Amino acid sequence: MTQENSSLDKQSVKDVVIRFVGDSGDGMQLTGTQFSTTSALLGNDIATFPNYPSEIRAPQGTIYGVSGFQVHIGESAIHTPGDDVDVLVAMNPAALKVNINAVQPGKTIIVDSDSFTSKNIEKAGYKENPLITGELDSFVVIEAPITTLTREAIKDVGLNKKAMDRSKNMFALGMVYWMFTRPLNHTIEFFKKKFSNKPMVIEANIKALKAGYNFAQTLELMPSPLVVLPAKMRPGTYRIINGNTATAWGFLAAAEKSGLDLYLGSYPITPATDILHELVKHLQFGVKAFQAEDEIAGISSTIGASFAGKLAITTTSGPGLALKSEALGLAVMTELPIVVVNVQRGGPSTGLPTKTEQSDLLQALYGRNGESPAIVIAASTPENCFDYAFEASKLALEHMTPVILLTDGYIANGSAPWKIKKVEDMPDITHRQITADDVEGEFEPYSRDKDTLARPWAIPGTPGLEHRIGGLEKADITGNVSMDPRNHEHMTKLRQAKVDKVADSIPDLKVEGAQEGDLLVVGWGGTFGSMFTAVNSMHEEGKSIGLAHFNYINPMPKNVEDVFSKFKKIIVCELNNGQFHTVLNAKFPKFEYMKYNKIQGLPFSVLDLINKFNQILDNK
Amino acid sequence: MTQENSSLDKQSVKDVVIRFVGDSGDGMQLTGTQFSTTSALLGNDIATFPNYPSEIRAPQGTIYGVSGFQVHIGESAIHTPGDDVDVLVAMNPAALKVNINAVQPGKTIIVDSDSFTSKNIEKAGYKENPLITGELDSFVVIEAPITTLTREAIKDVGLNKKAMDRSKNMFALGMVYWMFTRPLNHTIEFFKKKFSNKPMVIEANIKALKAGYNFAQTLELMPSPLVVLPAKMRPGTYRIINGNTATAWGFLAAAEKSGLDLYLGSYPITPATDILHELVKHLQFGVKAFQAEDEIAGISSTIGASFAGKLAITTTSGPGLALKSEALGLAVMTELPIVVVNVQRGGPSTGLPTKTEQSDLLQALYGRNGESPAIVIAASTPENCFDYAFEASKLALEHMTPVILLTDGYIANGSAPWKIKKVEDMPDITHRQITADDVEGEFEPYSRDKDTLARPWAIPGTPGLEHRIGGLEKADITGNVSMDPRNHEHMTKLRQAKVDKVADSIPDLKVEGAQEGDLLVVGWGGTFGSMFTAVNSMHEEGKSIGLAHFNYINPMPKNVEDVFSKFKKIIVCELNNGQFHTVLNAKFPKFEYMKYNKIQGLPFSVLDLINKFNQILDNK
Amino acid sequence: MTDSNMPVYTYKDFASDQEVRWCPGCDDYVVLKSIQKALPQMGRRKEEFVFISGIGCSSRFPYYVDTYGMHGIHGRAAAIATGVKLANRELSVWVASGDGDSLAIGGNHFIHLIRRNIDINLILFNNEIYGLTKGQFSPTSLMGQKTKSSPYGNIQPPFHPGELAIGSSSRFFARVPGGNTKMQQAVFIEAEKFKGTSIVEVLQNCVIFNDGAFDKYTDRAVKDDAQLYVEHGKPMIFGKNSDKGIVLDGLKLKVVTIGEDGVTEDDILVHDAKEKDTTLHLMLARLHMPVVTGIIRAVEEKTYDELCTERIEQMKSQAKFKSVNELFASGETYEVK
Amino acid sequence: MTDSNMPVYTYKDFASDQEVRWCPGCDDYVVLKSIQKALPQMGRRKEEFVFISGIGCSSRFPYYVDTYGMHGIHGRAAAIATGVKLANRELSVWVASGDGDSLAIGGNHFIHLIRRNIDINLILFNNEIYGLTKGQFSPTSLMGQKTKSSPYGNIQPPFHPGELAIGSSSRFFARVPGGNTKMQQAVFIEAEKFKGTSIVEVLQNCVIFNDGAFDKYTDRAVKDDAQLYVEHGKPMIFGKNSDKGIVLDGLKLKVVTIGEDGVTEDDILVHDAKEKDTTLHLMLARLHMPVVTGIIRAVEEKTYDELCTERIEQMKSQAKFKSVNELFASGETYEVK
Ligand SMILES: Cc1ncc(C[n+]2csc(CCOP(=O)(O)OP(=O)(O)O)c2C)c(N)n1
Ligand SMILES: Cc1ncc(C[n+]2csc(CCOP(=O)(O)OP(=O)(O)O)c2C)c(N)n1
Ligand code: SF4
Ligand code: SF4
Ligand SMILES: [Mg+2]
Ligand SMILES: [Mg+2]
Repeated sequence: MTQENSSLDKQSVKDVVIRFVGDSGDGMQLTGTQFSTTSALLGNDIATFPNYPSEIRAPQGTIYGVSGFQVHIGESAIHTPGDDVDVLVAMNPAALKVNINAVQPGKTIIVDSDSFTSKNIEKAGYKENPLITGELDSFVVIEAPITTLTREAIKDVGLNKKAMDRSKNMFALGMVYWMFTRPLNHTIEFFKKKFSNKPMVIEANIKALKAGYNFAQTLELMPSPLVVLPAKMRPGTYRIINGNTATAWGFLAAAEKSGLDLYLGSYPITPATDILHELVKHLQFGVKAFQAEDEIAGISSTIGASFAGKLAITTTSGPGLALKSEALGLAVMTELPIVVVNVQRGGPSTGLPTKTEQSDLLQALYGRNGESPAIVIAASTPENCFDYAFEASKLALEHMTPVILLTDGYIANGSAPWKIKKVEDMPDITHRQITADDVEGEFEPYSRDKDTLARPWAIPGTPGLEHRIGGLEKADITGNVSMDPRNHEHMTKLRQAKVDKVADSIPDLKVEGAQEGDLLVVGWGGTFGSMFTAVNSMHEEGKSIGLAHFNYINPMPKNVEDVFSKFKKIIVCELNNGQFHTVLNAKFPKFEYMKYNKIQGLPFSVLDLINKFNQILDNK
Repeated sequence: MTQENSSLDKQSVKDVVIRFVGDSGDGMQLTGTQFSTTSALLGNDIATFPNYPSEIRAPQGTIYGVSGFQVHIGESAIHTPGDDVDVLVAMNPAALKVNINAVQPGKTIIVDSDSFTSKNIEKAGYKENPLITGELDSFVVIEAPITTLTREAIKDVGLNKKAMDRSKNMFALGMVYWMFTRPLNHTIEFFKKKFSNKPMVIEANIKALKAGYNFAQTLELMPSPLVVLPAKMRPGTYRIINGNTATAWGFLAAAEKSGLDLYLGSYPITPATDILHELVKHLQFGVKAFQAEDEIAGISSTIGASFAGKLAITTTSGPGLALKSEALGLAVMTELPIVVVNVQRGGPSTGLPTKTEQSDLLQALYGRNGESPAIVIAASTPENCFDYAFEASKLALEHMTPVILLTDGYIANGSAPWKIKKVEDMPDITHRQITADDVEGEFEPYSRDKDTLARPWAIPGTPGLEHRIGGLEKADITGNVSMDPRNHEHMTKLRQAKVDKVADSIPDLKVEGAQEGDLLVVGWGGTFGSMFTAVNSMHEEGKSIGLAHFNYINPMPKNVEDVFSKFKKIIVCELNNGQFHTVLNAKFPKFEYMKYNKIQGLPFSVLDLINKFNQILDNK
Repeated sequence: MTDSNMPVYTYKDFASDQEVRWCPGCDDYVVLKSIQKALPQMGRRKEEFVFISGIGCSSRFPYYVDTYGMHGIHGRAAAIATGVKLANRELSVWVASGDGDSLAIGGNHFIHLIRRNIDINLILFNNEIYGLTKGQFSPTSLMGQKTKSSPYGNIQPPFHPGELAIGSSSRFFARVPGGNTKMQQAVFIEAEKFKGTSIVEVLQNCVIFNDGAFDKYTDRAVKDDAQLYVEHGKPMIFGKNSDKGIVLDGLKLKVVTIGEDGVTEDDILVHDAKEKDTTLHLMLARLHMPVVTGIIRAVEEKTYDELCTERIEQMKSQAKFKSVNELFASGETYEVK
Repeated sequence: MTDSNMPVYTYKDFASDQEVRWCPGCDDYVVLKSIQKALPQMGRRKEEFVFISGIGCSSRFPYYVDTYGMHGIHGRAAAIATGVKLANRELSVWVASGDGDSLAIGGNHFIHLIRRNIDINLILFNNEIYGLTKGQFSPTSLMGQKTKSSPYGNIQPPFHPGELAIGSSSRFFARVPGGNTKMQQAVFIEAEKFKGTSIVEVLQNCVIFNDGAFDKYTDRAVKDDAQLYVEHGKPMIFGKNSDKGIVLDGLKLKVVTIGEDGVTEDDILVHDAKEKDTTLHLMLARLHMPVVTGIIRAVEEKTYDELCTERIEQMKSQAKFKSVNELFASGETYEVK
C-alpha cells in the first residue's frame, strides 16, 4: 500500500458506486476491473457491471459508442452494482450525456475537459458545451485536462500520440485511487505482468497512473480522501468472478465430481457466448466443446453426447432456446440428462440483445409441444451461477431428465467476490450409468428407481445392454414404442411425477428479513441483489417485510404455501410483464399476489423497490 | 330408394354407431364414407372418424395394419362419432381383436368368417379361434362367409381372385345397408362415375353390394331392419366435410373476402398435411402454396409474404410449432399479420403422431422468448374449422398481429355435415394496406389505429412508403430501432394491449344448458362434440349443468367472470394434463376449478363425462 | 418495368436517414456504397427494391438502404426473401447475409434457395468470422485460425462457398473483393439482370476480428497477380503485365505466362459463364492462386417463381372451379328442406 | 478393437425383437438385411455399434438392428450422431436417414457433418419422396413428378445428393441400388473402414408412393447397360457384354464401345477413388446414363473427432492448470481472514 495518505484525516464511508465511461476504445472495462480488484484486495465487498455498446467499434465520440463499467464497493455485504452513481468518470461529452441521468445532484463528476471540443460536443448531441451552460451546477464537477496531463506525464517514454492517449484511463484511475485511498501496487503489478514484453507500455501506464494520483493529491480534489473499510466477509480465499465464468466453472466442477467428461454443444449468442469462450480454454479437463452450426445442432449433439454417457450441456439465450424447444422434447421423452443454460436477454424476437430481462420463464416452463415437463432452476447472483450450474448437472444426472438453468445478462456479465470452492467440498453426484452386472434378467431401459423414478443409463459400448430409444411414446418399463392409450396416460403422468419428485431433494424456500408479517416480497433469479438490498434495509429499519427469493422454479420447494401464508400481502417483482406472477397464480391460486414489474432491459433500482414496498406497507 | 323393405315392420332408432374395420387394403375408408354419405342424403345428421394405422402398408392380417372408419348417424343433432359401437364390421381376426373393446355386450358384430384361418388367427394374437371359444357369447355375432359369397357373386365378371376380393367390402356394406334400410343408389352411382373407364370394376362392386344386401335380407339378419329418421337440421344445402378441408376452405374464403391472394408456406406433418394437399389443388384462386424445406422456412417465408402483402398462413402440428417459435416472435415484433394453424397431436416429442390431444395450448400461448403475445383461437368441430380459419385471417389482418389457430387430429380428420356457406355471407375483412395518399407528412410505420392499436401495412412496391422493420425493439411511431429503456417498456405493454383489445371484437362466451346453477363444465377446442352431448343430455334430464366452451383463448371473451360466477362448481375438461386449467387459474384465480383430463390420444367418452359430472352433482 | 416516367436516381436516393454504424474501415461500407450506386442503374423504381437480412454485422445492411427492408432473424433471410418474391414477382429482392448467417445457421435455406432457383440476389458477406458476436470462427474460417472460440486454432475444415453453391445447382455465382466498388457495382447489376438466384460472394475484410484475411489476394502489391477477373467471352488473362493466363492441363487448371514456353494468347482459356456443365466453373471457383473474381457462372433456366406463376395462370384457365363458391358447392351435396 | 475374444456373429445377432413394419416389397428390407449381414464382418463388438435416425419410414431402421440406437427427431440425426461420436470415438456410429430427413429439414446438419468430416457412416435412403407422411415431393423428386403436394407436377428442381455432398467437401461418397444386397454389404464395409464421413446414397424404391423411380437403372432387363459399377484401380467398364467403357472427351465423360472405332480396353478410364481433386468424381456422380454405383470418392483426411481428441491430449500436457481446483485458485485471488 502506498503510504502517502494513510494519515488520520481520512473520512470513512460505508459504500461507494463509481462508474467509468468513455469510448469503446478508452479502456473503461480495464479501468473498472482494476478498481474492483484493488478494492477487493483491500477487503471490500464489491459488485460490478459492465455495459458494452451493441456496435462492435462505433466511431469515436458517438453516443452509441459509449462503453461503461460500474463498480460498487462497500464495507458490508454488497448485493448490486448500485443504483445511483457517487462518482462518474466521463472521458468525453458523449459518455457524459449518456450517463448523466444515473447521477443524483450533489454527487461527483470527473470529466476530461480536453475532450470537450466543439466537434465532440456536437457528436454527443449537446447544443452547447455542458461544462459552461450551467446544467451541471447541481453536481460537484471536477474538470481535469486529462489528455494533456497524460501526454505531458509520459512524453519521455517514446510513444506516438495515439499510443500515448491510450494511457488516459490510467491517469483517471490514479485520480480515483487517491480519492478513495486505494494503493497503486496491484495495478502496477498487473501492467508489469501483462505487458512484460512491451516495456514502453508498462512505463507509460505506470507513469500516467501515478501522475493522476499525484494530480488529485496536489489539487486536493476532495476535502479529504475517503476510506471504505473492509467488509466483514466470511474468511477464506476469494476471487472476483462474473456469472458466465462461474457457470462454466460450475460445470467443470460437476464433471469432475461425477467422474464424467463434460460435453458442450453450443452456438454463439449474446450474452451466453462467454460460457463457450471459457470452456474452450480448458480442454485439458476432457471437455469436448463443440461449436455447432446452429442451436438445434447444439442441443441435438448434446442429446447424442448424453446418450453416449457424457455430462452434456448446451448454452444459449432466448431466441436460441426457442429453436431448441423441439429437441428438448426429445430429451424429455428419452429421459436423457442434459442441461440447457439460458442466459436471458430482452425480447421478444431479437429484442434488446445486450440488455437483461427475465422474460423467458414461461418459455422455459411451457415452450414445448405436448406435456413436456422439465426441471427449471435459476441462479440469482454472479457467484451462485457456480452453484446452480453444479446443481443443474446433479439434478439432471440423478433424475435422468433435462434441466433448464436460467441466468440473465445482468448476473452473467456482472461480477462479485467468490469464495473459492474446492471440488472436494461439493456434494456428491451419483449418476445412473450401469453395466450388465447391475441387471437381473432382461434389461429394461424404462424401469425406475423407486425414490426418484429415474430410469437407468446404459451407454453405447456397454456389452449386453443394447437397446433403442426415441421420440415416440415409450411403453412403461420396456421402453418399446407404444401407441397404447392407457400407457400414454400413465407415462405422461410418470414424466410429470418424476419432475415433481425432485421437490424431495431440494432445500426449503428461505425467507430473508421478517419471517412473518405484513409484506412478503417474492422474486426469482437474477434480481436477488437489488431485492435483498431493498428488503434488508427496510427490515433493519424495523419494517415487517420479508423476501422469498426462488431458485427452484419447477418443481418448487415444498414449503411455499407455508411461507406465503405467514404474510398479509405478497408482491411478486420481476423484470418482465409478470410471468412468475402467472405461474404462482396458477399453482397457488389461494393467495392474492400484487405485482411489480420493470421491462426496460435494466435491473431494479433499490430505491424504486423501497418506495414501492413502503407505499404498500403504508396503505395497509 | 330400393323398395323391398320399405314395409311397415321397420323399427326406428334414434341413432346408431357403426364401425368398419379391416386391413389397410380392405377399403374400410371407402366403405365408411359411402355409408356416411348415403345416410346424410337420407337426412340424418352424421359424424365420422377415420382411424388409420401409422404404418403405410403393414403386412396383411397384422394387428398394426388395422384400419377403421366409424360413423355415427342420428335423427337428431349428432356431435361426436360416438363412444360405443352398435355394429362392428370386422373383415379379419386382427380387426376384431383391435376393436372388440369398443363394443358393449349385447351389440352386433359382423365378421367375415372366411378370414378366420388359423394363420390369420395367430397373426392377430389369438391363441384360438374367437368364433368358437365362446368369448364372443355376450355379443350378437353374425358370421358371414363374405369372401366366398363375394367371389361367388362376381365370378362371371372376369376378374382374377385378388381383384375379386377387393369387392368384399361392398358385400359387407350391402349387408349393413339392409340392416339400416339404406338405399343402394348413391353407392351405385359413385362407382359408375369413379370408374367410368373400368366397367369390370363397376360391375363387380355393384354385384357384390347387391349380393350382400340380398344375403342379409334372405337370412333376415335382424328381426327387422332398422330405420334412422331424418334429423331436424336447418334447411339448406349441405355437404360432408372434414376439419382439414374446412380449414383450407376457410382461408380460401378469407382470401377472397379480403381481396388478397392466399399464401401458404408449409412443411408436411401429420395430421396437418391435408390442409396443404387441399390448397395445392386450387391454385386457380391465386393461391401460392409453397412446400418449404422445413417448418422454419415455412413460417419465415410466410412472414416474407405477409410483408409483401398477402394473406399469409403456415400450417403444422406440435413439433412443427416448436420449430416455428423463434420466427413467430419476429412476426410479433414486426406486427405482421400471419396465421399459424396447429393441428394438435399427442406429445411430447414425436409422441403419438396419429392420435389426438390438446396439449399444445401452453406452447401456443407461451412458447416464445420474451414477452411475445399472440392471438390464440381454437376450432371446436370439423365444420367450424371453416369459420375459425376465416376468423383467424380476419383478426390477423385487422389487428396486424400473428394468430395461432388450434385444431386437433380428432376434428381435423373427423367429418360432419356442413351447411355450405357463400363468400357473400361471410363478414367483411378490412385489411390495413395503405398508399402514400393515406399518409399525411412523414410515413410512420409504427403509428396506431386508435381502436385496435394496429399499425398500418405498407407493402413493398408502394411508392413513397419505403421503410425498414425487423426483430430489434422498435421505437414507438417511427419504428426505428430503439434501445431506449422506457420505450421498451412502453412497446412491450403496447403489444400486449393490442392483443387484449381484440376482446372488443369477439363474441361473448355462450353457455349451453343451464345458464346458472350447480355445475359449469368448461372446455375448449375439439372436445365440444362429446362435452356438449354429455351436458345436453344431462340438462335435458333436468340436471343443473351448463357448458361454457371456449373458442377464443387469448384474449378471452369479456364475460368470462360473469359466466363463471353463476355456478357453484366449475370443472375444466381437457385432453391433456390440465393446461387450460392452468391458464384459468392464472387469469381468474378467484374461482375454484376442478379438472377432468384424459391423455390417451383419444376423444372423451360421453358416458365417462356423464358419470363424472353426475358424481360431482351427487356430491354437492 | 421500363417506364418513360422512371425517375432518375442518384446514390443519395438510396441512403436512408439512419446513421451507419459499422466499425471504421469495415468493407461493409464499400458494399453499401456499391449498392447505393448500382441501384439507380437498374432501371427500376425505388419502391420495387426489397432488402432482407438475417442477423450479423452485415445484416444491418437493410437499415441503410432507403427502400423496403427487413432485418430478420439469424439465418432466415433467404427463407423470408423467398416469401417476398413468391408473393410478388415484380419486386427486386436482395438478401444481405454473413458467412455465419448464410452458411452456419442459415445453411439449409441457402442451399434450398439456390436449388429452387428463385429470382433473388444474395450478397454473401464472407469475412470468415462471426463479427457481431465478437469473433468466433465461422464455417468459412480457415483451419488453424485463432478466434475467441478456437483459442488454440480452428479444427473444423471450412466450406468453400462457390463449391457449396454450385453443388446446390447454383446458376449464378460471382465473387468480388470487399474493397473493389467498381467490380461490385458491375457484378450487382449483372446479378439483378440475371433471372434466377444470384450468389455474390464478397471477400469482406473484418478489420476487428479477422483483419487481413484476404490480403493475399487484395493487397495492392499483389492483387494483379493474385486475382483473375473473369468475363464471359474473354480469355482468362491476368497479372501486373497482363501476361499470365490459365490453360487446361488434363483435368486441372494451370497458370502459364504468355510468351514463355511457346504459350500464346490463343492458348488461353476463354471464359464461358453460360456453359451448362459445371466442371470448369467449379475448377474456377476452387482456384486459389490466383483467386477468381467476377461472374464465374451464369446459366439461365426458368425460375421457380416464374413456374409458380405460370402454374397459377394455367390453372386459372383449366380449373374446374372458377370461384370458391363453386368449389364449396361442388361434388356430393344434399338439400335439407 | 481387434480382439482375440471377439465373438463370431451372424446376421441374426443383429436382428432385434421388434417386428419389421415397412410395406411389403419396400427396398428398406434389403438395406436392413445388408446391414445385418455386413456388421458381423466389421471386426467389432456388437455393443460398439450405434444407429441414429431422424423421422421417416427409413428412420425406423434403428429399431430393427439389435445394437444401441436412437430414433431421433426429424432432420436431426446427423447432429445427434455428431454428439455420440464426439463423446466416444470408439463407437461405430451410423445414421439412417431419408431424402426428406437429410436433405429437406436436415439439410444443414447433413452438409455440416460432411464439412467437418466426422467419422460417421450415413446411409441416405433416397426414394425421391416423403414416404411416412404419405407421398409429398421431396428435395430429390424430379421436375414434373406428381405427388400429393404436387398434383399437377413438381416444379422445384431437385438436389443431386452426390454433387451436394461433394460440394460440401465430401471425402467418401458411394451410391448403391436399393435392391442389390451384395453391393450394399461391400460398400457398407468399406464405409465403416473409411476414416471420415461416409455418405452412401441408396436408390431406394418406395413401392407405394414412387414405385419404379429407379427402374431405368435397376430393371433386370437394362441394369447391366444402365449401371456403371466403379471400383478403385479398375477400368470403368460395364454393359451386358462388358464391352462398354467410359473415356474422357474434353471436360466431359463419354460412353464408348470397346472394339468399335478402334477403342481398346486401355483407352478406358481407370477409377481413382483416392484422387484429391474432385473434378472427375463430380463427373461420375453426375453421370446419369449409365448411373455410377459403387464408391465414387474415398479420400482420407484427418477426421474432426480425431483432431478434437488430439487437441485434448495436447492440452493435457501443455495446459497451465492440471486440475479444476488449480484453475479456480489461479490468477488474482485474495484472502479474507
Ligand atoms: C437464433 C440466434 N442465434 C444466434 C444469434 C447470435 N448471432 C448473431 S449474428 C451471429 C453470427 C454473425 O456472423 P456472420 O453471419 O458471419 O455476420 P458478420 O457479423 O460476420 O457480418 C450470431 C451467432 C442470434 N442473433 N440468433
Ligand atoms: C418437425 C417435424 N416436421 C415434420 C414431420 C413429418 N415428417 C415425418 S417423416 C417426413 C418426411 C419423410 O420423408 P423421408 O425423410 O424422405 O423418409 P421416407 O419416409 O421417405 O423414408 C416428414 C415430413 C415430423 N415428424 N417432424
Ligand atoms: S466487427 Fe468486423 S464485420 Fe463487424 S462491423 Fe466491425 S469490421 Fe465490420
Ligand atoms: S411408404 Fe414407401 S418407403 Fe415407406 S415403407 Fe412403404 S414402400 Fe417403404
Ligand atoms: Mg461473418
Ligand atoms: Mg424419402
